[in-house]
Amino acid sequence: MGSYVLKRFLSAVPTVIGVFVVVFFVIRMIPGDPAVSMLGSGATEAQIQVYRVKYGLDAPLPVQFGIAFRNFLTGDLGDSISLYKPVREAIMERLPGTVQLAGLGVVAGGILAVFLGVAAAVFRGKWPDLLLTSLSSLGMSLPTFYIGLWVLMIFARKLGVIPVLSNARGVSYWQSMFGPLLTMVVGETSLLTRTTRSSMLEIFNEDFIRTARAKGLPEKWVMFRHALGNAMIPIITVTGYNLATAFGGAIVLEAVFTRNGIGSLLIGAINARDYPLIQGAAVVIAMLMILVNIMTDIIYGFADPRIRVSGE
Amino acid sequence: MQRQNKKINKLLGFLAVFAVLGLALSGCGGNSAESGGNAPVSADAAPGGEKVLRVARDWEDTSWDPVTFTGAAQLALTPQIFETLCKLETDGSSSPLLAESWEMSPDGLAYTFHLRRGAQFHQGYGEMTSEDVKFSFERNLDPDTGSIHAETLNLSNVTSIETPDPYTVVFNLASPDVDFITRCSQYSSIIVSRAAFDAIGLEGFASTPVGTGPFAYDGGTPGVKTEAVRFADYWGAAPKLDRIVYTIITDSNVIYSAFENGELDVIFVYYQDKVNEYEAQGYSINYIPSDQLLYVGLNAQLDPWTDMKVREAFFHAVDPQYFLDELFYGNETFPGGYIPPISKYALTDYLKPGYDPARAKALLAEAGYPDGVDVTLWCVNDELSTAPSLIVQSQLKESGFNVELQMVDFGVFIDQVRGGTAGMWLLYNSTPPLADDTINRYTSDFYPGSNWVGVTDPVYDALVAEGLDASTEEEKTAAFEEAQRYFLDLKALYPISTYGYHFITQPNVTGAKLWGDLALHLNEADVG
Amino acid sequence: MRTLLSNKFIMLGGAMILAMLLIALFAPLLTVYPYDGLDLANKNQAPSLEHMMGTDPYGRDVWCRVVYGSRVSLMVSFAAVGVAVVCGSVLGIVSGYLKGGFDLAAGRLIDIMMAFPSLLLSMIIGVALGPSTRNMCLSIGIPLIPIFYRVARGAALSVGERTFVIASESMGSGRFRTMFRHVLPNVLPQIFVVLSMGMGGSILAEASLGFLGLGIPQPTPSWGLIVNEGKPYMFTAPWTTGFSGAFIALTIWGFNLLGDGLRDHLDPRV
Amino acid sequence: MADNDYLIRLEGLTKTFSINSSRGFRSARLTAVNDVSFDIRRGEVFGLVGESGCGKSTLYKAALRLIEASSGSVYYQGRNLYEMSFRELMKVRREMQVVFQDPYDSLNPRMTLEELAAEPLRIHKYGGRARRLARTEELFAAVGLPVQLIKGYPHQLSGGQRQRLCIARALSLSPEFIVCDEAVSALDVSIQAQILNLLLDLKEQMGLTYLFISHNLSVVRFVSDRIGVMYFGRLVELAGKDELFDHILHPYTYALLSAVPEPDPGWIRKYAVLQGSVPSMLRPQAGCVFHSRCPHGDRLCTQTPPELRDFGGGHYAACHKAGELNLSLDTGCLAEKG
Repeated sequence: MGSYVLKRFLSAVPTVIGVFVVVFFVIRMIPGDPAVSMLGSGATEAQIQVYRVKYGLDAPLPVQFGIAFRNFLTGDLGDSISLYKPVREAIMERLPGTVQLAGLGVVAGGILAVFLGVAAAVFRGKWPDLLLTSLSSLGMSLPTFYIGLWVLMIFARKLGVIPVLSNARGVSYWQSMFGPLLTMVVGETSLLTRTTRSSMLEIFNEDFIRTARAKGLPEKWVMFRHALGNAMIPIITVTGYNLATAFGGAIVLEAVFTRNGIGSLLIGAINARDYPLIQGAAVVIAMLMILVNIMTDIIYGFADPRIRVSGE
Repeated sequence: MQRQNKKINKLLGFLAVFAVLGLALSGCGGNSAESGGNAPVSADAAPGGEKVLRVARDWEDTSWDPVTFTGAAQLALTPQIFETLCKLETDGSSSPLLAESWEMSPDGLAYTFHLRRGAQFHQGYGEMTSEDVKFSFERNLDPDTGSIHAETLNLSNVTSIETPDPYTVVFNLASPDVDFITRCSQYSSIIVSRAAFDAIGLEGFASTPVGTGPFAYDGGTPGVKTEAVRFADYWGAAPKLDRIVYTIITDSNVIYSAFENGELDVIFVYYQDKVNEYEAQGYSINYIPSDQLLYVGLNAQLDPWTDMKVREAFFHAVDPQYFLDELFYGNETFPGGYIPPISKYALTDYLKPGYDPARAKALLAEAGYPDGVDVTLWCVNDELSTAPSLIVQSQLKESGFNVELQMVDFGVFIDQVRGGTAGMWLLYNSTPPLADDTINRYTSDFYPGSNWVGVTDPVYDALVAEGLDASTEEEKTAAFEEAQRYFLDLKALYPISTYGYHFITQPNVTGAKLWGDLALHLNEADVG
Repeated sequence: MRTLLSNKFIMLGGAMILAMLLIALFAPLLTVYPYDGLDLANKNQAPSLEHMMGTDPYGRDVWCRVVYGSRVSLMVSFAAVGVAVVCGSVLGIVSGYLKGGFDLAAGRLIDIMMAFPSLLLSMIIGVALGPSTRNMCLSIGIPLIPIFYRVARGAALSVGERTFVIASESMGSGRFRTMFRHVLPNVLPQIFVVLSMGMGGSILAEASLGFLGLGIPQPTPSWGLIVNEGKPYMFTAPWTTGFSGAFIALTIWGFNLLGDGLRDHLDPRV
Repeated sequence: MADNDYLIRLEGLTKTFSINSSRGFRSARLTAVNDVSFDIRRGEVFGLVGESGCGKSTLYKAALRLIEASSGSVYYQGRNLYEMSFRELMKVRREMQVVFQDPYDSLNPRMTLEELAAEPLRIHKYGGRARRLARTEELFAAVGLPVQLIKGYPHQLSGGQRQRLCIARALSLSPEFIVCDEAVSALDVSIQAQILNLLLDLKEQMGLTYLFISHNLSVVRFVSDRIGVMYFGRLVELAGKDELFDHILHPYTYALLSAVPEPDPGWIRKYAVLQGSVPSMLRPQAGCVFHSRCPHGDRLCTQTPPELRDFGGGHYAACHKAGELNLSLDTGCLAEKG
């Protein structure tokens, strides 16, 4: 098992390097010069030149790439142009916000979805199933920002339960998390309910369920110990991959709920053409996504010996 | 049956591990997020009735080093922390601030400042002396500070800065500079502490401001939130507020709902209808005559604008009155010149709106475009520029200009205009209180970097040079006005309207004052 | 039982999509006011008899904007998914069939694409290429490629083992001819199922990019843009964002339902 | 046997696969075909038998160069396939066709029967549409398929009819050499006989040469002129059909042939059940591959691998003790019923 994990991490190294190289060149295709973006439309030619020299932007592209790549390999992500501080520090400040939002959202959504999924599977074909299935596919269709805006409107403006500014003073941690969490849970639950339902249905046709019932076990026991136990594997896998895509959703959520996670950091960096910060943030997000995928594969491997042996 | 249970326990165990992992991630995130700025302090007014003013803005300079400040209008917290030698009044005159008094030598080549005694720097960096003033000006010349103010301060004209005693500074100039005092009251001439620089260096200056102002920096995350607390040993009248909290919110929509929810005290509003709405609801409205102008520029080097007739036709195709009535509800005026009225030397009544679509069509026909001409209008894709560009598009259509809109990201827009490839563009142009730079930028040697209109006219260059070298204010004013008249006759830039915005405060907020540098100073502000 | 349920989804989803297509097609007939232009005098008016869905911040009728917006949004989404399907399937089939070096290289490229959240990749590509309707197809399409790549590769791997493919090779058919004549036709049904999911994702991406202000530029009306225009007045004039958001959600819902129905129908296991 | 009247000659053909196990990074090597050499004469039916998994299929794929052999060469009408360029190989492939085992899986479900039959013609650009159609109808007749089915789809045919279509497809370019890989194993017995007779008739009419691969000994006995026996990737015995059944030289062949059920109820057959374990492919043993299961094995067998020696009359065997053992089927294991 150990070597399987090692192999997965080693195979992730070229991907991360690939991400760095791709981001480095693609963002330099973006028209607009970081110096000008920072100095505004009134900047004179001389001012811009001073700025470019200071951040090594005037060096030919391959030279810039050589320097950036060597630093990257030694773990130094360089200094942010717009935030005047090391990129690593800027990212580490904002990372917990996004990770905790994505983590909590997916886990809470997952737990809720397991129950809804089981209910939909049990009442297959009857009205609860139709209702839950349609609602969940509606939940998947609503754009994240749309749900977010309405949550903000209802809970912050009309009910005043939570503050509009989640990072204002005197706002408790849970108050600031309520809005984005609720929005995320709506999305995540819809995704997972359908997975739970289909994997439960699949399990129902298995023989060992019929034998369990034949032995006269109480229905509840059959449902939770046998059916759900085996249905957990696909559920865990989808939960893992949802965690990876949840980072994408966080970008939009942070714009709606003024949460200062890595998503809003990245949007600001793109507008300011802050090359080092964009590279740093993109690479960190990529590493997070890969880490989550590997963790999910490992848990998937543990949970289902068949997969581990064949070492797909 | 036994084996079955073991398997399921293992699986449920994994789910538990996964859940705990998720929570742990968020848990550990939880406490660091707490320290990261949204500290769960209890009720808003801290214990002991501390007076807190909560200001919000949609953008800020993210470095505190004065050498990087680019414009007066955007300053919000900086004016409370930093100070300059002189204070620029709204009528354009300068009054004493860090300098108690000053005098100019008869030949105008030497200015002597007598500094205030006992002005302390924040964070215990001691009293401000002439050494600090000399350092603050000369550091702009040092290349690795990356300062962009050498030009605006006209430092090339300063031959030397002497400090005969700790409280006297003498500036020797190569040639007389009529506006030297005004330059010393601008954000580009902020006085910083030499001792602080020796201690924390450039990086330190970027992350922690050390000034002499009424409020001192008290931590925060750039681009997110910053706080300033009352400076106990401020030299001047002690401020009434205990603390200012200054938050960056990019989504204007969120700023409004937070303000209406009572979570913010002072906000800046750019939309006139929103201002009217707040006025109706009894909030106090304060107009800031901004140093910005809404204008449409034409690149005289690109077709079809090379032809004077076409440019003239354009001038007859735009109706500024529609903008003033429908977009700005009468709060703005037609500038009549390309320098904002509040700037010194601005020529404000030369250009007259001549909206006459028929005349425009006739001119186009004469210029060889009987059935209209296709042109492209470049503008920035922010909420501010959308409405005006649509108006320009629809108005020009009636005069035979079929306008294709190119609404692009700010970086792309700047690339186009600086590269000299944009034929026509719409922008809010900002001009510092001293109009020298703006007038100077349209001279030939600034083409195409800053001189986007492509005017390379020796007559205009000569007039501008004459103004810059003038030794008396009257000469400078005369030369600059002549230059502006000449430039406007070239019809390469159509100023549509002045552009100001408002800062709106909760009814219980008083004493927020606006100085000549168009920045909001909270020395006397109070939360009633 | 299963087919009835899945047919119901197919019918429901299909009906919604058909409605959207018809609206887009007969836009000129359904609209009274011009979708562009400017009428600041009556901006942000509540829905009334005159303006069924009220007016937007520039005084234009929201219903007309949304109807014309459906044209651009659907076209961009179809084009984006088109790009993704072609690239993803071709790469997937060649990887799955040829295996070896190509499979490794393509796999690595896809890994890199999947290392970005799709919205982030859309943002970076969108801003790099510059805002135009054509570039939007690429910036929304490229992040969808991995979805089709994985399905196509998986299918090509299994079809590649089938005897009639080996037979075709033994007859002297070149590898690319075999892929085109034998592997592709048998991979299409599985790609078709994922197609509707891709469409949903593409419309969602267009709307989200619009919301962040990085979507299709101002003059061309698209759903994402209308949402962005209505955003500043979200709480005082919610109908602009409300109705455009509803259209977006309905269309995505349609595609999701269609996708569910198809998967249940085609996939005997469930 | 004159040197050059063979149609196809295999010399030292070997094929090893590397399998990277999930355990770690060591990749194990599996030798599916180990140094096999034999000729197939023109117009002959060469039978190849062996347990499933002994490398029969891998051998024919390597022989036709559908997969690249690890070493050894294949001479087809005197020219080595492994020295040909890709283009030349494609041309030669016209003359070598394959009929596969599973009729349901060897026809692309999405192509009409006409397209399926005519595909080789299209690949090698054999004349226009009309000539192709004529040729297809001719083939349908040759294999006994009703011509009206031409527009139909594979799922409309029975197993036997599909196999007939496969044969038609194989014949479309009038090849010289056809490999039948378990061609009848998937069909029920009555249909098997029809297909076998069809194959033999076609051989006579068109002067074809077959490589007939199967694990079913009675079918191979019925069709073949000469039979080769494979075990564990090696050719252990090769002889004429009757010669092989009458004078068995290799113990494995004896065990294999003794397993053929005796049709005559009057006799009871004692089956030579093999003891010992099948060696693992991953760790090949020294010496004879069969020694672990061979009742007559001795020290010599465990050390040196036996060569394929000629015992006269075209009878070859790879066993140190070949000839010395009494392996006749009649005495060894047949006893009259009590």
